[in-house]
Amino acid sequence: MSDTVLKVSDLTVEYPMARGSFFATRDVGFSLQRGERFGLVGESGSGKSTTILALMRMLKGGLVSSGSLELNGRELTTLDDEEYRKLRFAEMSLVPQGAMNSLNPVLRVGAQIADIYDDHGIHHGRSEREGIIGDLLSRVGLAPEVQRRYPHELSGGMKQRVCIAMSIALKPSLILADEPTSALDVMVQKQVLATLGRVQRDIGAAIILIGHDMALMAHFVTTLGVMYRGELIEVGPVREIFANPQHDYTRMLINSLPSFDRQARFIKAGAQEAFN
Amino acid sequence: MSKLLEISGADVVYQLGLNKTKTALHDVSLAVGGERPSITAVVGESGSGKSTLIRLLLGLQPPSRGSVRYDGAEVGRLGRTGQRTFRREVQAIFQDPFSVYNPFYRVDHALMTPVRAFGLVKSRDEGYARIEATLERVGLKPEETLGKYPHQLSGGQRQRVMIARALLLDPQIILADEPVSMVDASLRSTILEILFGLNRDLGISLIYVTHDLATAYQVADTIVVLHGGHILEVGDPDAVIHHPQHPYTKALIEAVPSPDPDQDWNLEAEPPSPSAFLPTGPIGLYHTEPLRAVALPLRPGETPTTAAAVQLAIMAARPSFQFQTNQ
Amino acid sequence: MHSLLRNTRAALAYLGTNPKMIAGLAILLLLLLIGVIGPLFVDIRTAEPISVRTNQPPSAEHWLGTDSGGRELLAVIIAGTPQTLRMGVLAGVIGTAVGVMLGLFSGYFGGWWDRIISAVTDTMLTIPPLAILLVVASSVRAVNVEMMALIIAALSWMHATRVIRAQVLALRELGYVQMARLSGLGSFSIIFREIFPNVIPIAFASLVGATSGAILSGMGLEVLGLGPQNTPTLGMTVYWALLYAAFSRGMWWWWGPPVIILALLFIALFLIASALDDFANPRLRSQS
Amino acid sequence: MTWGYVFRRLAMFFAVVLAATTINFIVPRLAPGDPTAAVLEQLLSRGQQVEGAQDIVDNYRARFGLDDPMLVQYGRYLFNSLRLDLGSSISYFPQSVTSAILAALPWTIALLSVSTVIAFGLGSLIGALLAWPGSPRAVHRLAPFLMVLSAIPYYLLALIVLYLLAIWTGWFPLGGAYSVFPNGFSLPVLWDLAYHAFLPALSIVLAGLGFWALGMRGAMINVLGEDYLALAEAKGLTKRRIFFKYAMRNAMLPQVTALAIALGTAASGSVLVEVAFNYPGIGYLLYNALRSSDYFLIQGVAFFLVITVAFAVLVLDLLYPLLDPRIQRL
Repeated sequence: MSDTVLKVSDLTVEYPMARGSFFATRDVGFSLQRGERFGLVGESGSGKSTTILALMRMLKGGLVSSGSLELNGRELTTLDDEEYRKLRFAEMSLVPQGAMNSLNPVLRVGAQIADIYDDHGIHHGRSEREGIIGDLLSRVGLAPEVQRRYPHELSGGMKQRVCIAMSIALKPSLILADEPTSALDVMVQKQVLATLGRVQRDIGAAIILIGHDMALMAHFVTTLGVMYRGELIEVGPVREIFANPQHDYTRMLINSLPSFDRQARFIKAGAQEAFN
Repeated sequence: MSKLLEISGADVVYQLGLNKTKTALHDVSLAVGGERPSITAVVGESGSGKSTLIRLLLGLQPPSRGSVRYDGAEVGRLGRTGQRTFRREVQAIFQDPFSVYNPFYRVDHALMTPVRAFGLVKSRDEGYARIEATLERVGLKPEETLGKYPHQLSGGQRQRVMIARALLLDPQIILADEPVSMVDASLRSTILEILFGLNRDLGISLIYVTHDLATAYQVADTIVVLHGGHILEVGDPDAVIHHPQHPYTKALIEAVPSPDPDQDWNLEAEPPSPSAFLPTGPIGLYHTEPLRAVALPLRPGETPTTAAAVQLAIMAARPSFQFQTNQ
Repeated sequence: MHSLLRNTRAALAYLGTNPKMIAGLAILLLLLLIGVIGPLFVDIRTAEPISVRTNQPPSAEHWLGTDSGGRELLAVIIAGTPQTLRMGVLAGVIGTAVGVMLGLFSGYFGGWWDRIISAVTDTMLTIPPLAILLVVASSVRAVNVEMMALIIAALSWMHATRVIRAQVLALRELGYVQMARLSGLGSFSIIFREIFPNVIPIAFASLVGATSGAILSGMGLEVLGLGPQNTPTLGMTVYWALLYAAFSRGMWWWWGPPVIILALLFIALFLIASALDDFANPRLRSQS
Repeated sequence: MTWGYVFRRLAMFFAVVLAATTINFIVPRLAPGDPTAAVLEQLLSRGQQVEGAQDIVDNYRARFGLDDPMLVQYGRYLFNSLRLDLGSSISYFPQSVTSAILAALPWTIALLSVSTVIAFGLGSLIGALLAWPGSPRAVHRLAPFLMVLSAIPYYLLALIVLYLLAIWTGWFPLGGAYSVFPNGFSLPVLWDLAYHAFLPALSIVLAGLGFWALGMRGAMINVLGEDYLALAEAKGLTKRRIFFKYAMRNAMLPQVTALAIALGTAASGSVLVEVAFNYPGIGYLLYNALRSSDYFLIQGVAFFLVITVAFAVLVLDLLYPLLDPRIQRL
């Protein structure tokens, strides 16, 4: 078995419209090695979320019109829906974007995790199940008792940790993280990202992190892909891209990053000398 | 020279249940405007009390203790004309540049309504003349903007129209509540530059409320760090950002990823939870440097300072410049 | 106002292509035409008792037959359909107007007024309308169509109040309402110029619902014998038919036509309300 | 569920009872003339010696104490109503209003509750399936027909059903609730009761189905757009589990709230259905009361209708927090 976990080639997703098709992605191709951290950046509408949804086969209204998706050596595009369902979270899991609303408000956290086991044919005794879910929650830094809570009793950061715990419940070889921290404050964002990185390394999964914040990518991923209007315009090691961006769009993304650089300050004329 | 909007020693307490209360702001003092028109950045995460502060400053929420004064008079006790003047002269720009437009009307409505309601023009034509001039001032072409529905404009354009709306009223003070957080990255600095220009060229004072330390650092004369309804640190941006003194400020700055991949961000060490930085006992703001104050446990016998005093000291240390007069 | 025109045009364009709207309006138009064109062909004075021979089945002479009281049933239908519609629309319009006002004020101002209005609305909603109508109608003997409409309207404002209030509560938090305050508009200007235009579709859907509910309540009173005794409304016709045992006497022509016309009327109003709902709720729109 | 919540619901219940009593008290006084005039006129119009007529008039006078100040009259009326003393019936004399109503009430409650539960459950299921992308085609074919049928109100539907299934085909009885008044329960008795209740229940179910289906469809479409549904799908859960546990479970919450509101209308509707089927419940009692202008009985029926529905709503409201954990439990 080779070390390649995922190989996406020539992925094109189109949304049929009244007048012609809208292409959400065109000929997107990249691959991931075991345990690799891959980042996809781009602004809204660039096709990065579509790529993830296509991988999960959860496009609503869109269809993969060409290309191939190969996960652990198996071609995904030819699988039937039931096979695909079993593969979700078992081989490829998702950490969603809207952590605030991604948990069912009327079910206890534990029950929502338990459903994953139940529907993937894994059965435990009552106390064994409780222990397993408790362990899972401790791995993301939550108390085991959290399984008896309802989502509205948790903070945003805690909810996102629950989602991360779910994503590693079945030890998949690939985790897809769709802007997992975009709704969080910066301190919580760093906590959640650190947790995500730690559990990903623990189970040895590869990860695709989607986002629009280049700075966040810079510190989390090893390989970076830049998407622009449905196309993957640049892929490479993250440091190389930062040092030597090939595309104007990439350069713009890097240059527009806010920084604490003194040069970036707007200073009222005349005030500068007096203050230095 | 502009009028002074001043909060002193204000608490805001919300009644949640019969005997449950929540204090959204604790003993907050701020001063905006006055002799030296300034930009004050209030930095806070969610739950810091930012939105309560905005409501307080706009006179939409009375303080439970302390006072909010405009041009020397208590805002809650302004007479009819005073109230109107306050409404007109203290304007705001909000985060979401879409929901501030009534989808039922063209953007003209958002510009014409305030001008007419405050009786600033005598006729529609005069109103349009004034609107067109103001749109140009914020870098928009009137012919490409007027007559459109809000959804026909880009996010950046919509936010600029909102700035124009505020400007039309000859404001003394503008409260900008996260004005760039929903604008595409490429347009952020344009918007910030316009806001900065209002201060530099027109002498309008601004309060820039944001969660983003970097843009706060870019535009502000003073940074105020708000957390859990307490002001924890206040000072000159260079000092606060590059030499933070309160542990919360430090943790906040460390949590911001640097745009340089080579600079270590230390993702292995999870930062403590923000609630760990909430004060456990009575606190007061104390000067650590002439132009900076930090929240420390209350020292009996020593009078604490206020954020407003630090703000005014920072502005007083600035050389004065000649402002163009507003229209 | 340009924008009002534009929005109205957009609404009409959407509704004009909605099959439910077309079907509903077509049925309603047909029923209206009965009342408008019918009198040209049939003498509606024969809707009065003892004007024709009793108990005649439909024939070339009496198209819909006659009843036991000697009424020409075709004339009864022609005279009665507009009466039923008039009662429903009158009660619906009054009820909705009151309901929309209360909903706007309650939602916008909040505080004590809101608490009182909401409590009354919620309480009234759970009371069986028939119970109150009964007590009132049985005490106020000899009602006419207008009075019935007024009594029913007093019980048909709650739904509008509730939906409009919920909508206003959501709208009030939106930036543009805040902006309007900062733009120097007073509360009444904000309610009527900024908020009201955005609840028009819901108010319309409410109006249709209230009209339908009013006809329903009216029919309820009529079949219990509390309706206008001297007006040949559709509900009263059904009442007379049942009172004189038309069912067991096999006189289907007596009760059949009013029942069918009432059923069509309710279906038409349902289709229209449902189309308006689709328009007011974009999520439903994209589904259908 | 806080004590405040319980208190508010209880207060609402008593507010409804108070309102119903007050209307019963005030409205007859708004009509021209002395309130006893109606009774006397009624007795006279019968043109015959009604047994105990004098008793009735005395009873009326005593109950209202018409010479006392209004406030005293009101207080007495309120007190009497609350201990369910609603006077004596004219048409069923010497039976009291309360005992006449209590004899009829079980029929109505049984008919109404069973058919409302069926309409609610079945309608909600149909509505949920209508919004669900993977539901069978038959549902989408059948549903519009059912919706249109439901637009026809209870009473008209009852007449149509009665004509088609009882008069025309003769499959079901023309009316009534039993062939012989049941003395105890046995299988044939229950069968007879069900046989008679079928058509009235069918009318109520058919008329209510569309309302619940429409409400559920709307709620379901909202739920289907929620993030937690997307995550449920991503987790690899089976369609069945997603449908019942994640979608329908949540979409039911607004339906239960709507049930509380719709009960009043449903009760009114079923009263009329009883009239159509001569079903010996409250509706039928009311019809007789109206035909004999038995004002005490009319008011009593109205009062009981209001109380019963208000009580059902109170129970629903108090049970609701069990369904929605976001409302805190005691």
